[in-house]
Amino acid sequence: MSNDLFEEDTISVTERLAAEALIVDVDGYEGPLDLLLTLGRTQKVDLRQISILQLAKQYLIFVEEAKKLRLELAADYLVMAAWLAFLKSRLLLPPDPTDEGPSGEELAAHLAFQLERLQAMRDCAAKLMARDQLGRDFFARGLTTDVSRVRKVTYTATLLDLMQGYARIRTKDEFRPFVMDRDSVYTMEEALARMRGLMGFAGQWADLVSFLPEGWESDPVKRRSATAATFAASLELVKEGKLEIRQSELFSPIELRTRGGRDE
Amino acid sequence: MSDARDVSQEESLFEAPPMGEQERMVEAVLFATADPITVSELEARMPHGCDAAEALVHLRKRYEGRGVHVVKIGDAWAMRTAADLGFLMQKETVEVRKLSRAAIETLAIIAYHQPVTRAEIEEIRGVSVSRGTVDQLLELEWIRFGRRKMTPGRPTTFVVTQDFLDHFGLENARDLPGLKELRSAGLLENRPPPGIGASGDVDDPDEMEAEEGQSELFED
Amino acid sequence: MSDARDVSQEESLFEAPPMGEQERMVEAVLFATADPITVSELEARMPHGCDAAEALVHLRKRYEGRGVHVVKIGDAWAMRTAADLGFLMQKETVEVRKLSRAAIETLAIIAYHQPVTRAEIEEIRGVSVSRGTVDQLLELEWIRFGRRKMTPGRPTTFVVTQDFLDHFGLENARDLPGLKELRSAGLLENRPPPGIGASGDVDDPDEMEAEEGQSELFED
Repeated sequence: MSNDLFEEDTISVTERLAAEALIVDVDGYEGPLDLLLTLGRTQKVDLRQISILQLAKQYLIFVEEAKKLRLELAADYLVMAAWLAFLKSRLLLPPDPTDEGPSGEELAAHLAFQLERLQAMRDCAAKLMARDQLGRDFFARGLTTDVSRVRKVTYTATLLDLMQGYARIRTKDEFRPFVMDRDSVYTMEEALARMRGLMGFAGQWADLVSFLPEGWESDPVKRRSATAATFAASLELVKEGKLEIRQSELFSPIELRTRGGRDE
Repeated sequence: MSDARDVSQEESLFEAPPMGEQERMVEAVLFATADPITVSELEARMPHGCDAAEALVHLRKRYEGRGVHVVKIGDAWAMRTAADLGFLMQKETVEVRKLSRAAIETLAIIAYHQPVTRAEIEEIRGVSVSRGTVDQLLELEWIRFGRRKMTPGRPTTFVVTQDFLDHFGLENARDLPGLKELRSAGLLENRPPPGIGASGDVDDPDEMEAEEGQSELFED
Repeated sequence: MSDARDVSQEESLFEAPPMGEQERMVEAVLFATADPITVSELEARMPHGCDAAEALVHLRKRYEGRGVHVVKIGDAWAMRTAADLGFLMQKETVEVRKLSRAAIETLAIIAYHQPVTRAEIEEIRGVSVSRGTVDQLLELEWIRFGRRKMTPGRPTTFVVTQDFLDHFGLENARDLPGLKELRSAGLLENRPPPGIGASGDVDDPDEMEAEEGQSELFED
């Protein structure tokens, strides 16, 4: 690459013509690397020995020509042109010892690597497509129907599906705006009314559970609601000074008795 | 294609390939083609001067007792897997599919209201019942035709079968849970407005019939 | 796998069929299926205790030099006609959609550099990869998404598929033509441009993983 530094900044007429000819089908290029690769071929050398400086010049000429012809070049072609112009100056000027960036040679070497790699991939692609291919050169079994998987379809539904299906039909006309369902809700007012009636019988300590209304003990939802309401009502009655309430320890039964009841 | 044949005819100046090679060719063609192929079709593909019939004799012999046989079908030839190995091919996949919503609903109506006519089913579902749905249920043998109704037109009715009961683990169609049970089990998404629930169902003449047949279901 | 086989051998109350019979079975199944089939799939179809891998070795040998070959594709097996007899099959030739130059190059880059990210493909080609190109290769099922890279943004990678290997008659991605030469020439390295991450070659986890991925391919 160091030879490039001393090369004359001239390009032969034929090369110039070739570069101009390329301009006509700028659309035919798959990006700046592809263009560089094509330009590189005019050097007729192994890509490892390619003169990047010369290549950069060719590319810049190409871009200049394209501008003259008012061809719109995609931005990445122009970015590459700017970068190559920078590279060219790096390669031509003696290295600045204070500059910490990569040297022109390093940059040029990387570009050469990229070109070589792209060319290698092109060759690989060609080799790949030249291989014997399935359905063109070699073939799979033509008749595969006797491979059949016997597919037996059975249908299933559960009892739940059936019941939900039925429920869906039987209730579809019963749509109503959402309201809180109160079937399973036992209010504190109800509990309070009930407790007031029962209070007189609670002379001795009795479990809160025994005050739950009938029919609310088995269903867990109802039971929970009734227990909460009864407990709240009990507290209300304690506040009124009509009931006493106690719980011996955590989670043990809550017990109630009428105020002034006798200890056992 | 025709070009290729012309070329191969030109090449007939040379001798036909050796029989072993011809056998390979016949083998490859029989393998790759979907349809049985005649001797003349084989020869049309092979280089000029080939004797496909003889190659077939050799090939057939070569595959004797193998997992694949060379068989003659009419006046054409094909390769087929040996009949005794058919079981390897029949990978039976039983695909279990969920019954469609329409089918489930129709089935449910038949189960709860049997014997029920198609018109009654449609009235309850509020949409027409497709033939496919009923056919599917008949095919599954979950429903069957019941006795005709003594109403004008003498429409045929549907009832559920023993298979239905077996599948759903029911001893009797009357074991089906009633609406109230469904409701208390949380199976009903929409609950009836308070008040309507109890008497509403009964207003429905349809429901009357159900009540008649299945009054036990709705008891608490 | 080998564990499973050991267990099944212990469990088999009945003796497995003789190897000749197993070979016939493998032959029949491979013959009948167009898609490559793995050893475990074969064994799943065969009677208990069969050793499909061994049967395949015998079968492959038996078909050597025939018009039809037993070929290995990745970790699966299939029967394919010999490539030199393709000329007989013009009728069967499927007209493959012509791939664009971009698609062919992208495919080659994925095959040789896999697992490779879109950005890496673009870096190699020096141009952005259009969505259509990738879509076309995905649609052909020649490439698929590989695991994500452990780099910022966790970009997804592309790798080639079994269909790719099957289509191009490759037993393995290692068999790609010229792969070793490219590798020794350093042309499969993902070399960052100078000045960008001077130590990138070593520290870049991306690079590390790419090397790792490739090395798997080159193991023998």
